[in-house]
Formats: sequence, structure tokens, C-alpha cells
Amino acid sequence: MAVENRDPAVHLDRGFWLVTALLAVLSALAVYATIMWHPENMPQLPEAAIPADQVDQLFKFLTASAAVIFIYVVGYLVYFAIAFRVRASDPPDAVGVQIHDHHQLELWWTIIPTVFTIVLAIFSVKIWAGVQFASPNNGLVVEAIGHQWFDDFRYPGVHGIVTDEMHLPLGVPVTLHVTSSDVIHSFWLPSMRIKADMIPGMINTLRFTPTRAGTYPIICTEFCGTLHGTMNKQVVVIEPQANFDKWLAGWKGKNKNASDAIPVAGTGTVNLTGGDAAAGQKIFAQKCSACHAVGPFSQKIVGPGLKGVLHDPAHPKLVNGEAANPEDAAKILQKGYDGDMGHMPNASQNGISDKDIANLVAYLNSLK
Amino acid sequence: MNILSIEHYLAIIGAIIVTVVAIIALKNDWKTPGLENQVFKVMLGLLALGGVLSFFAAIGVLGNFGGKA
Amino acid sequence: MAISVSQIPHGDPNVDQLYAETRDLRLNGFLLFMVSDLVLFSSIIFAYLYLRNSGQGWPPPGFSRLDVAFAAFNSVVLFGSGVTMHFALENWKHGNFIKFANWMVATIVLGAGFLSGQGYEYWTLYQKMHVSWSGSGIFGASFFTLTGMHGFHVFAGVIYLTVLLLQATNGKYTQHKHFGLTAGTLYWHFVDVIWVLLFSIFYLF
Amino acid sequence: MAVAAAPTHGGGVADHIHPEPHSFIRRYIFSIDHKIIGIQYIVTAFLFMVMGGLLAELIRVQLMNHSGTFVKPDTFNELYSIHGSTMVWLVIIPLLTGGFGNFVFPLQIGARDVAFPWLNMLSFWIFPVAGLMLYSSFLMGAPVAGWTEYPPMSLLGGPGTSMWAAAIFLIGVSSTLTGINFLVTILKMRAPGMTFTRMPLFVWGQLATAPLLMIATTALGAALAALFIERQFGVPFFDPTRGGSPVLWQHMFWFYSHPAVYIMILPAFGMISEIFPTFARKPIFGYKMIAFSTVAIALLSFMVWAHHMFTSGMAPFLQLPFMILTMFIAIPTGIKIFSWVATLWGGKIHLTTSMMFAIGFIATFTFGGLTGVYLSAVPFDLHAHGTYFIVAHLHYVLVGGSLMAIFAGMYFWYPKMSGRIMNEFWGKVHFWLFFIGFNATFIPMHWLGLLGMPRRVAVYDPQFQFWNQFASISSFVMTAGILVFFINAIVSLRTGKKAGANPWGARTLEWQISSPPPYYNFKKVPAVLAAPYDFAEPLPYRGLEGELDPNVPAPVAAGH
Repeated sequence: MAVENRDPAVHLDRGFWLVTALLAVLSALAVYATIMWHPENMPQLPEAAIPADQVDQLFKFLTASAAVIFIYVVGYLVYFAIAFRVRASDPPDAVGVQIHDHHQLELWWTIIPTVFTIVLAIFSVKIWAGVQFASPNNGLVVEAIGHQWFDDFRYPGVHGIVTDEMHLPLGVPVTLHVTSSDVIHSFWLPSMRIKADMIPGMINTLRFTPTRAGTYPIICTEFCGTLHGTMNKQVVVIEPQANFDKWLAGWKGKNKNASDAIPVAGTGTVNLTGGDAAAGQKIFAQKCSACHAVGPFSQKIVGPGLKGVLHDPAHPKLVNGEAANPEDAAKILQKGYDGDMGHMPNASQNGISDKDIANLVAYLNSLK
Repeated sequence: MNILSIEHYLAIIGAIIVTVVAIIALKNDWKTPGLENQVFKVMLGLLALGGVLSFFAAIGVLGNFGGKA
Repeated sequence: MAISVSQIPHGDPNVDQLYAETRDLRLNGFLLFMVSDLVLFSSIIFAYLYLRNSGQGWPPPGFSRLDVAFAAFNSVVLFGSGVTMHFALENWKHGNFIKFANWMVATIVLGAGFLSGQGYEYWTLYQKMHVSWSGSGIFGASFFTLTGMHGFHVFAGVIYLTVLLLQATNGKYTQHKHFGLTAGTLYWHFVDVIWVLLFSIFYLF
Repeated sequence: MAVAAAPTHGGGVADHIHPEPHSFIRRYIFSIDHKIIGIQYIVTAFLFMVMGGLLAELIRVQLMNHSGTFVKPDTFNELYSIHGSTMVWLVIIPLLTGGFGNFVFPLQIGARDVAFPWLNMLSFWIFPVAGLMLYSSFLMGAPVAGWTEYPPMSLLGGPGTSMWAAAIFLIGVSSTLTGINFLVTILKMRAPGMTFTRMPLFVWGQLATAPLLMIATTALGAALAALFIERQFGVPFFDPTRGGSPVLWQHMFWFYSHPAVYIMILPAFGMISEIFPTFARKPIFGYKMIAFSTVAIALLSFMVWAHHMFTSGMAPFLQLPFMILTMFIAIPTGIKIFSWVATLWGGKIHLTTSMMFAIGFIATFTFGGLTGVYLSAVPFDLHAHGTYFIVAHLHYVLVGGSLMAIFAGMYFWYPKMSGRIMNEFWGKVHFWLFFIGFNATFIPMHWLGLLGMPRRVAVYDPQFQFWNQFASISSFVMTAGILVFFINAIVSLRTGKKAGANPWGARTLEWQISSPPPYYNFKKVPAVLAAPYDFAEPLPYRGLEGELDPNVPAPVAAGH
């Protein structure tokens, strides 16, 4: 028996080709079903922002390819297991066809997955670049700050924090900076198909453009303590812009006298005249650079990056919701800061004099 | 002669001795076979490198990152 | 030099082959142990470099630089012990057992000297600059963890070499069967070489 | 077919026999025999699997209801943290390396024991101690932040978190020692004539795994040590308010834990590569490609760890290489899967329980591998990260992959371990209960995650309740299957059919000696003439003639 099988000519029988054809039909059906699937129509998971449709395209591409691979692998697996099972009529020492390898076949099933992987990589990189680098210039800049177990928001022009749901105008590009005041949270907008971890001491940025009015969930997906499962909020995409402006104006009014705008009482007492930017730069290197970078806002070390803090209109207005002025900076330098963005020691803790503050403010003012 | 300069001179002299001896030992061992001797050669080489580094550290060429002390 | 059966003239071939093969296994096992120890160090070194480059500047504000000159002197002490260890093993291989013992004692003394130097450095840092393990941010954390880990390895090495010296004087090893001494030398060189790395990344660059 | 070495192999460590111990304690408790140690690992790991499985069922009971009130949220967090830690470190890794590795591969390479038998005993005995330490953390407030224990949560967790770190550190020491031991054994103690291309593929799997055990585990040890000293001595590494970085932990942890994923699957690949040719009566298809892809996967595993951190705020230019390298892992994995399927073609397939589990392995592992390709694409990962989709994916590769292979291996090597065959009928009952229960438990989790259910939650949105209940009930079916397995394994010890030396007609060396193998393994260390998979050829070994002949005396132990 065994001897006959020793040097076989590979022969694929009719059953094999029938099964291959059947699997082709099944694969075609699966691909068709994937293409016909419209996630944007699903009530649970609408496509509500610009990258969402692209992510779904990627998902459909992956699902169609995976379905074909899975159907063929499992189809052949089951068919071979049944078709080549040992029969009662076989002698007990019957052996299978003794082939060790088939170089052409192996070459093909190396090349085809490689090509597939390269296609997938190109496709992914294209979408990835769209998600990462689509940085709008004229968009809305919002901040989300995670706490155990809720999110707060900051909007330009609003004193203090917004404790409401997150509201966004339809069709306006959003740059969302996320961070945390305690442990790691994650900010997931399932309907927008994006997510970033909220990490204490670090700022991550999400960019998207809401394309569909409605209310969608915000979910924390990084374990953050006892009530992690309940840490949900909502994002409300408003149309038209006027309604959003009304909502924002409401918060501006509500928080007008919010004491946490600058979480220190009173006005500064430092005389800022005669500040020397060069001297300020030296003090900055000694006293400030441990926590602040001379870079964009998002380049956070312990506190935010301070480039253009007194000039850049796109710089998130962390200080009091309006363009920060030199007096604000001086006040924080003098009295310290203790708020959602963290803790900064006051002047005596930092060991800086009033003269140093004047120099530092002059230096900060020179950063454009 | 204060303690600081003694330390400097000792480090410089010691570093030269270590480097030279390590290189000579490496040269003598260059052709020895056996797995452990290959490892010894790598380590003698790194030891010589350590000697060179400490020499430059002692004469003040290396170790000046982050501004003056 | 690997010992093969042909080099041992008067032994029982079976016993000698057993020794050669066992020695080979132990050597490979010991080298792999050193590899995994190296990985342990490199993980903490990665942590140190990651924290060092996290934007706070180095040395972090408020800390002055470490004393490079003293560290160079102390490093030379340790590197010197590597050289003496090399001579110790060479002398053993050539049958000069007295010279071996002398070089071993020199190695142990230099190793202990390095430890004292490190203790002095710790003491100075703590007394004069108030740098401590847990109270000085990532500077204290990474410096004391890494140098402390290395110091512990040196400490273990000093004890290891002392034990080897006692074993050797009690006749545990012969001129051709001395894997324990080879392993001790490997370990000691490893500790030296790790210090080349730590010395560079903490004091020099 | 050249004879590479003479079968006469007198003296030397490869032929060295330790005297057989006669006291019960030295023979079965503090044994240095790799076979006993392997069985000790398997029994201990299965005991921990009972514990971990119990925790899993408590989790599923809690999730039966969306406002789960079965246990308090903090208790729930402890349950899944210990469940994950148990299954990864106390069940799957010990079973695949310490258990099957120890028992099988020294026999397969024709060695009398591993290179360092005493070290092997030490590795084993660290493991139950560390396991008990892990469970003792329940008494003092177990860790809550999952098996990954991200700071700052793990810095805030109860005192048990330090105990967790110490326990996992010890497990790591045990793994490292095992890795060194196995690597030296495979490199230095193969029987004469067993070149690398004549090694059974299970040995290739262990050979690729051993360096991962050795290197990756040590890296984890450094991270755990740093976490421990930060918690106990207040030394800042990870606390952002004191200058540390929580992301640093993620780098250090995943630099271990991604290779750990392959520690948990490469030996399983090796087991499947033994079982398939044996029951198909056919050479494994593409031996060299399978061996090569095993090594390729092991190498790639060190270069992709940050794909677990795409949402953690890496520099964008770093995301690209990690994404693309991760995708390339699909290629060697695909080659393996295609080769296994091709091995079945034209075979004479015996559908034993072991073979059914192996076939089930291919199906579920392919599924889990494909969802892995989804997750490698950063844009999709940004949606799915931290959701039940991840839970589904990891259970597909760890339960549907590693655990199914472990079951296949148990049915396959149980006769060699015990001398008796496990009951095939109850084996098939086990297979179908497990296979159906497993898929029904974890398939719904894919869409639960995509629709918005985050992982590690004790309560969830009511809209997800139906599929959670479905998953919970299915998980009871799966558990029932595992119970059948345990009962079968215990009962078959006494009542199973006598196996004989080679019940499956396998061709690797361990099947050519009696079951269970004698203390000294081989009466005479055999010479190997070819790879073991040519079913139509005579066995490629020389020197085994007397193995099953009771008249040939056992070899005498030589001193030492």
C-alpha cells in the first residue's frame, strides 16, 4: 500500500474543484454582503464625523478580505478532513500521499499575503495620514479633561470649565485636546470612530469634523477605577451654528464670575515695567523648563507648552477663557495655579522674585 | 596639592595603565579559540574603551553636558 | 581554551568527555544568564533614558551635575580590577597558583574599593546635595536604582570571588578543570562592562 | 540519507544517567526528572486553570445583567485582574513551556534530561509559590487595573498590587531559568545525527520560544521591580505628578508582553505541527517554511510592542513602523496555516479527539489572527482599542488558539504520560461542548465592542444586555466541556485503555520507547538519520532495537 504513494503525481480531483468553486461562491456572497453593508444607517453606530466614513471603508476592506481568507481556509480544512478521512476499507498501516512540499505553491501563498499586506498597509497609511494630519486652521479648539469618573470641557471664551455635555457645531473642524487630572482615561467617540487616551501630564489631540447632527455617546475605554463602567458623557452636534453660539454664550454668561478662571484671588501686585526678556530666558531655563516647553500648547511636560502664550489666537485659552494678558501671566507666576490643568507652585516656592517675574513675563511676551 | 587634583592625577594615570594593559591582553589573547575566550575578547575591548572614557573624563574633555557644574 | 578529550593525556576518556560536555553546557548556560542580566539592566537603562528625555532637561533643574572627576577615579578602580582578574585567570591556566592568588586578592580589594567609593559618592550626594532615592524625582530614582543595582552586582561579585579564592586554595580546581574560575571571571568582566555603560550615560553624555 | 554520527555514544553528558531516586519525595515531589517536572507543571497549571475559570464564570455571572449587582464593582475589578494574570502567567505559559515543553522535547531530541535538571526543579517550585502569592493578594486587596496594571491606577490600587508585582516577578524568574535551560538543552544535547533540519517541529517551537522567555521576561521583571519600588518606597518612575511617566510603564510592559503573546502560541504551533502529520499519516507540508516562519515570528515579536499603544499618544511617525511590522507578522503566520491545511490534503486522516482539537485550533486561530490584522491598522485600532473587540480578539487567540492546542496536546501525549488513552467518546463530547460554547461566548463580543461596549466594566449600557446574556450562557456550556475534560483525565488514569508504546502511530522519538518512559528515557541514545515525518519510510533511527524488549537490561547509572 504504502509503496504506491511514495512518489505521487499531485492530482487534484473533481471534488477539490467543486469545493473550490463552492467556496468561491460563498466568498463572493460574503464580499457582496460586506459591500452592501452601510454602517451609516445603523442606529447604534452612525458615521457622525469626517474620519468615520474612511475608517468604515477600511473596516469593509478588511472584512471582505478576511472573509475570503477565512472561508477558504476553513472550507478546505473541513473538506479535507472529511474527504481524506481514513476509511474502514483502508489497511491499518495506510499512509497518505507522501509529498513534502511544493515550491511553486509555497511561493504563491507567500507572495499573495505579502501583496495583500502591502495593499492593506498603503490603504491604512493613507487613511491614517488623513486622520493624523488633517489639521484645520480655522477650527474650534476644545479641551476635555478626564476625572474619576466624568469629563469636563473647556471652550474658547468661556471662563472655567463646562460641565455640560460636549456641544459641537455641525461641519466645523474640531481640534480636541484631551488630558487627565488623575489617572489614565480614554476618550472614545464611537460614532466618530476616534479615540485618544487621557493621560495625566500629557496632552493628546484628536481632529475631526462632525458631519451629522445628533447626540452621540462619549465612552471611557481605559480602566480608571471603581466606577469606570459609568464614565460616559455625550457629544451633541448642533445645527445651525447660531444654536451652538447661543449655547456657548450661555456658558460664557454663566461662568462669567467663575472663581476658577484664575484659581487665585485678587489681582497681581507685580510691577511689570522694565522686564528684560534675555534675563527672563535664563530664569526660564532654570526655573520653568522642568515643567514647560517652549513649544506649542500640546507639547506638555507637566504644564502646557508656552510658545505664543500671550499672542497666538489659536492657543487654547487656558488662563481665563480669553486672550491671556501679561498681568494674568504675572498673577499665575506670583500666586501659583491649582486647577484642572494641574498644580504650579507660587513664586516663593519657586524661589523667584518680583524682578524675576517681570523678566519672565517679558520673555513670554517675546515668544511668538 | 589638594584632594581634587590627586584624584585627577590618579584617575589619569590609572586610566592610561588600564587601557594599555587591556589592549596588550587583548592582543595576546587574539587568537585563542573557545566560546568563553571570544566573550573575554569583547569584554577586554570594552574595558579598554572604559579606560579611554575615564581618561577623557579625568582630563575634563567629556562629561560637560547640561552646562557648567 | 576549550578542553577537548585529546588535550588531557591521562584521564579516563569517559569521565573526561563527561567533564568537557558538562563544562560546555554550564558555559552556555552561564553566558545566557549574563544575557538575561544584561536585558534587566538595559530595561532600566531604557527607563532612565526615556525619563531623561521626557523634556525636563538633564540634570533636572535644581540638581547640579555629578562629580565626574571622582567618578572617573572610581571607574578606573573598577576597570583595574577587571585587568587584575584577567591576570589571575591567565596565571591559573599556566599553573602559577601563587600569582593567581595574589591577583585575586588584588581584584577583591579593588572591587571593595569601588564599593567604598560608591558609598562615599552616595554619602556626598545625600549630605551636600540632599539627593535621595525617593525624594529627588526621576533624577534620584534612576541614578540610585541603576547604580545601586550595579553596586549590588559588584557586592555579589566580591563575595563570589572570595568564595572562588577559598575554593581554589582548598584544591577544588585543577589546572585544566576550573570552570568555576572561568565563570567568576566572566561575571566580573560583565560587571565591569556594565559600568562602562552606566558611567557613560550618567557622567559623560 | 547519510548517517551523521555513529550510534555508539559512550560517556559524555548526553548519555549520562543520574542514579534513579527511590524515595517518594525525591522521585515525585522534589524530582529532577524532566518528565515528572513536566507533569507537575501540567497538574499545577490545570489547578490554577480551575481557579481562573471560576473567576471567569463569576465575571460572566456579573455581566448577565447590565446593572450587575452580583458583586461590587471593586470586587469585579479584582476578579478580572486576577483572572487575566492567572490565565496568562499561571496557566498557558506554564502549560506550554514548563509542562509540555519539559515532558516532550527532551524525549524528542533523544536526551536523557534537560541540561540543568536541578535548575529545572527550582523553576517548577517557584511557580506554585508565586501562584499562591498571587491569590493571597485577594486577602489584602487584590490589584484592580487588569492584567496590564497601568499606572497611575496600579499605584493607587490596594496593597495586593505590590504582592501581584512580586508574584509575577517570581514567575518571571522561573520563566527565565526555564528559557536558559531549554535553549542550552536544544542547542547542545540533541541525539547524534539530529541536525536542525531533522528536529521535530515542536522542538523548533520550543527553540524559538526559549529566547523569548529568557529576554522578554527579564524586561518585564525590570518593569515589575520598578512598579514595586515605586509603590513600596515612593521612588518615582511612573507617577506623573513627580516627574515620572505612565507611558513608560506601557513601553516596558508591552516590550515583554508582546513577545509573551508568542510564548503562548509558538509552542502551540509546534504541537499542531506534530499532531497534523501523525493523524494525516503524511509528512508535514513545507517543513522548512514552518520552521523558518516560527523563527521569523519570534524575531518580529520584539519589534511590534507599541502597537498596543496607538491611542497612548505616540509620535505619529512612530506609529507607522509599528503598524507595518505588525501587518507583516501575518505573512509567516499565514504560511503556517496554509501549510497545515495542505498537510491534510491527500492524507489518511484519523479523526481522533486530538485531531479534532487541532482542526478546531486552525479554524479559531485563523479567525483570531484575522481580527489581529484588523487591529494592526491604526485607524481601525483607534476605534476598537480598549473595547470588547479586543477582549474577543485576545480570547480567540489565547483560548481558541493556545488552549485548544493544549487540549489537542493533552489528548495526544496523555498516553505517553500515563500509559493509558483518554476516553475518546467523552473527549468528543468535550470537543463539541467546548468548541460551540467557546465560539458562542466570544463571537458576540466582536460586535459588542464595535458598537460601544468598553472592556473592564462592571456595568454597561442596557442595549448590550442580550448579547452579554447570550455570551454568559454560552460560557457555561464551554465550562461544562472543560469539566468533562477534567473528569475524563482523572477517570482515564485508572480505566483508560492501555496505550502501549505508540498508540497513534507517531514517528518522533518519544513514541519509540515505552509509555510512560522509564526514568533514564532511552536504553541507548539513538542515532537520527532523517526528519521524522516520512510515513512511508522505515523509522529513521538507529539504536532503538532493544527499547521495547524486556530482555534488554536497563542502563546503569554512573556516579555523580
